[in-house]
Amino acid sequence: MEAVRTNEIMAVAGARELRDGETVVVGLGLPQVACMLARRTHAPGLTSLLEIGVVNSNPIDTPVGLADSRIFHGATCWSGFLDILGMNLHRGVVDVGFLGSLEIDRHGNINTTLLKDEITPGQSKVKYFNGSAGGNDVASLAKRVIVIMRHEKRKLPAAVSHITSPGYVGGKSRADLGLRGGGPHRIITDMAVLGFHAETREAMIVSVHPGIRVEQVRENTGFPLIAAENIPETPLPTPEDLRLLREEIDPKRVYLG
Amino acid sequence: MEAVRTNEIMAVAGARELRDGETVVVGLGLPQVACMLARRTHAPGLTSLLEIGVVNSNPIDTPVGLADSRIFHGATCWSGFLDILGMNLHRGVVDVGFLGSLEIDRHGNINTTLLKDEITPGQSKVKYFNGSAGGNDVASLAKRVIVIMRHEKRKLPAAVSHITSPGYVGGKSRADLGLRGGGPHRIITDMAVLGFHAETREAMIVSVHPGIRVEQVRENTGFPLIAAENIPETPLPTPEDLRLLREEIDPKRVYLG
Amino acid sequence: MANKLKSAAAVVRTIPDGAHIALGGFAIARNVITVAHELIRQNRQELTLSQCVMGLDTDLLVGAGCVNRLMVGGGSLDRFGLVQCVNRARETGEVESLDYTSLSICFSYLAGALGISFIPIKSMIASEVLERLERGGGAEYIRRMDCPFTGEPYVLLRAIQPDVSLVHVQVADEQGNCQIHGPRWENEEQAKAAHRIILIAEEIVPTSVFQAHPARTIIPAHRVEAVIHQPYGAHPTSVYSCYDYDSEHLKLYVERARTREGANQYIDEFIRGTRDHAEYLEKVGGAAMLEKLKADPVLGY
Amino acid sequence: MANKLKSAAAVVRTIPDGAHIALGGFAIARNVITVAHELIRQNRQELTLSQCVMGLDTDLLVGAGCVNRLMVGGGSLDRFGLVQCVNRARETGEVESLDYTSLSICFSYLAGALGISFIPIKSMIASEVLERLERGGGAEYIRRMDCPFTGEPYVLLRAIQPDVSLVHVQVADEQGNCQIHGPRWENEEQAKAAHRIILIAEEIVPTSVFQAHPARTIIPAHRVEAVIHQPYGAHPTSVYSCYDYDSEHLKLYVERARTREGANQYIDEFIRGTRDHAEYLEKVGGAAMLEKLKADPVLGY
Repeated sequence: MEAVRTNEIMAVAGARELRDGETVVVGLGLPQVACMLARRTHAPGLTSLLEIGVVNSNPIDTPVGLADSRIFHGATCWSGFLDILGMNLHRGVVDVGFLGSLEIDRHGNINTTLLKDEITPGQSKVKYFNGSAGGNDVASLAKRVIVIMRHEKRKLPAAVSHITSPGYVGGKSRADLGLRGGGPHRIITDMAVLGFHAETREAMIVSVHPGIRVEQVRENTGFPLIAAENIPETPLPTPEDLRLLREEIDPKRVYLG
Repeated sequence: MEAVRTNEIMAVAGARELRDGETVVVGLGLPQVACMLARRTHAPGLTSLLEIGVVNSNPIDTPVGLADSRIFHGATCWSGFLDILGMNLHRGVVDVGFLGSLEIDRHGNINTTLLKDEITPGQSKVKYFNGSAGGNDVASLAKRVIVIMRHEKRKLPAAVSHITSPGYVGGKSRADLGLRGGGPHRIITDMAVLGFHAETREAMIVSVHPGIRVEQVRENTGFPLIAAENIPETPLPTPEDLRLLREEIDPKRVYLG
Repeated sequence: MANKLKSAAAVVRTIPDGAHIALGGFAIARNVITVAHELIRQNRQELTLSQCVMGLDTDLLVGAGCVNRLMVGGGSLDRFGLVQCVNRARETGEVESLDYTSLSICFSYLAGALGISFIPIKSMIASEVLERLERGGGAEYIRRMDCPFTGEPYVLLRAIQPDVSLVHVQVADEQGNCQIHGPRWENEEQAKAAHRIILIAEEIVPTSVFQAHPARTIIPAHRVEAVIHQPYGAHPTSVYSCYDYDSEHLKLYVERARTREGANQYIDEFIRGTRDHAEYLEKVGGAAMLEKLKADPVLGY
Repeated sequence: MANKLKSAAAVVRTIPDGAHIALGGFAIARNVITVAHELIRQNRQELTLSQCVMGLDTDLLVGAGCVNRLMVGGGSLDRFGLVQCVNRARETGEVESLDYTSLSICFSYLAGALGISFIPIKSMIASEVLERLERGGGAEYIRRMDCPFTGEPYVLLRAIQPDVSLVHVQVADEQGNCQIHGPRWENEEQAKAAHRIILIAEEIVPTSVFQAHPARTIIPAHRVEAVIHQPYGAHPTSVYSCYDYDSEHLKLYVERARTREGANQYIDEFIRGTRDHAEYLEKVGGAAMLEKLKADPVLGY
């Protein structure tokens, strides 16, 4: 069998964060792949929601995005933003929000809006990206938030350029911030799985992927990363995980690379 | 042809209050009959809404009430309260609210909730009826309100036992009351068509039905009824009106008596 | 996903005394008769019931003494008459009745469904509906406020999130996906506002039916706790596309319910005197009656 | 009821400079391309555009200099790229962008559709999304308030009632009844919030189709002002059950739109250089291209 790819480790790590019977709002790409894998393995009773109004879609062709008709296929319900983000997420019945991000910082604040390039000191040029869409809503309201993204120093700064979606802003508790959702729970990268310290609410290493050293993770992170004494290794995908990912879920390797 | 019945005069008077292109929320019974007549005569572009979520229904069997499946027939849209009373009425796009009533008073306040029987002076026994349902919403929010009911002294008191749906409460303007809708416009009874004085906002006679004297109307009204010098007669139904009512709209005479 | 089919008796055993139950019926259409009967058989007490427009289901529950509070917009049995047990209980004060309007109950459910704890409305202003709510038990559900953007006066409604919402639907699958045929009154907002959703379905179909028509799914499975499969479960009220209301039985009920004694007799005979809905259907006329009420497949009634 | 069929050009002549237009598209699906093109051809200026998630339609209108204000939740062309004209205009400040979130825009439309001038929400709190709105042009649309019932902190959103809402639908009749196939994102709330609703329909069917399936009618005729019949009217974006997005053309657009000059060239060539949508469709590939994009009748794409 072909060697395990990093994206496959990430998808499997994401899937393992989801429990059977939970309701998940997913973004497109690896979050969607992870969710589909979970449903085909340990969590057949998982419900996946897409913000535009698609429940439990079951695509047979790989979609290029949330607006791609391929992702409407096999759904059990079509509705809209008001139902998914309002009557589910804002209502408080969404267990997990599963997002991508441009930047995420030590307190789990997410930026998907803009980056600032320091051209000359004190003078910054702003470059805009996608903005929030449902990201802020999901990060504010889901019981726990999982972010999946590349591990690069510039993508994991001490503080994001723009807090599009709040984590534990300023290290404060979610209640103190006036937010209902439980906040960031995991950051799944191509090097490690990060969590958050219960008291300081700072990002910490939960596991490192096979072949990666803790020092490497730290070197590629823009802030000092807490870690316990003995960091476990992220479990490898099982042969069945790989078969499902490669043959059923993303045979064209659109997301798995 | 059979003699014209009072209910037929009422239905036709109601229909003539509706203009082509208007949107009307109708209660069941004579309001519905009047609306159907208007659509088949001078107002083919009238839109009728039922609060439970039925647009432009076109029954072929006479329904016994708003909850009777017969009234769902031939509709162009089925929705619910939120759409009809929220996204139409509260949104401000309903021209006419067409209601029945238990009592209505000189300022057009409507009671559909309860009556008080004075058993011994100072001691009253309360008897409950249907309550508001959509009545208060319609009376508060429609641009003009038309009430259709029997003309009896006890049903047209100086002040209703309970203001379920506000007219010009205390003779005040709708703006002063904090209400958006234009308020009561017509009361169509089996004796006359009443309107409201532009300044005093008191009920006044607009026309009396053929064969009825102004004095009779006054004697059967629980408050002094303003009337101009020359009160016109309510126009009789045309032969075509009668044909439509008797042959197409209510052949079983459920509402026309 | 799990099979959520349960009997009405099993579902009712999970609903405690004092629960706030929202009922999906309207006057004489799609009433949750199966579950109302079972709540009476199991002698549930001190319930709060809420609904935009009360029908037979509420009248039975109040008549049987199961209820101590109503939050409703109105109520009637259409041309068959008034909700007499409810009105009697309001007149004697046995039941506290918070009398809203159709839209204000619907907005309160909408707020509950959206998870916002309040919502503004322009109904009820300048009426005794509002004054009576503010004077009585409605005080905790009502505030007044001017819009901070426009200055316009509003009533603020507190969100309603019932403990349980009961909805009678034409079609469901075992997981709880469901369709409603005909107008939906407040069913969607009411159900999605509730902490627990229980469906009563005329027909159970495979999930593939929902996957073939996903736009018609009103409540998706993940929100639903249990599905009671009960054909003719709304009798004597109507279910569009399935069967008509039973005029004879409604007339019988209205006649009996004129007095407290008559209502008690009706409840003893048809509800407490039957073991379940199957026995009730036998008692009210059995297969011959059901066949007579069956909807014309084209007209739907 | 009146026949409301009109040409895109005739409709756009009734939309004045400075109008607030809500667009029914999402990223690369059901974009109102026909009308966006015509707004550019007729050189409409100083428009406000609003939308939950911007797509190609907004990017074109901003790129053509028609827009001076955006009220949006986000935007992208999915995997094809960013909304580059929009982002450039935000970076230079040519366009004032009020950046909300998907749900807060949707709630603002909902409030507009219900005729309530404000609505509370628990999103945006503790974020720079909220701070930037409050600091800038969003100040008139945002307040903060604690719930009078629960004490919980909320953001209050001002209702959005656009002057015109444009919705691309699969099926309509001449009177304006319409169906949307597939998910409906914010189409219903957005349209019903607007003062004027304009439909662009792939197919015109008799009213009897709506009478046969009244539960599928998303916007009923009486709310609709005009219907533009334009097959392939959303090209190069997709319309579920009708046709797929045109990958080649989207790639061409994204490549051109990298620079202001390239975007201008695109607009001159494909929009200002064509008289109407028919000529545009010829230019981008004509019948052969349309046939290739046509949806599989079972899969819908």
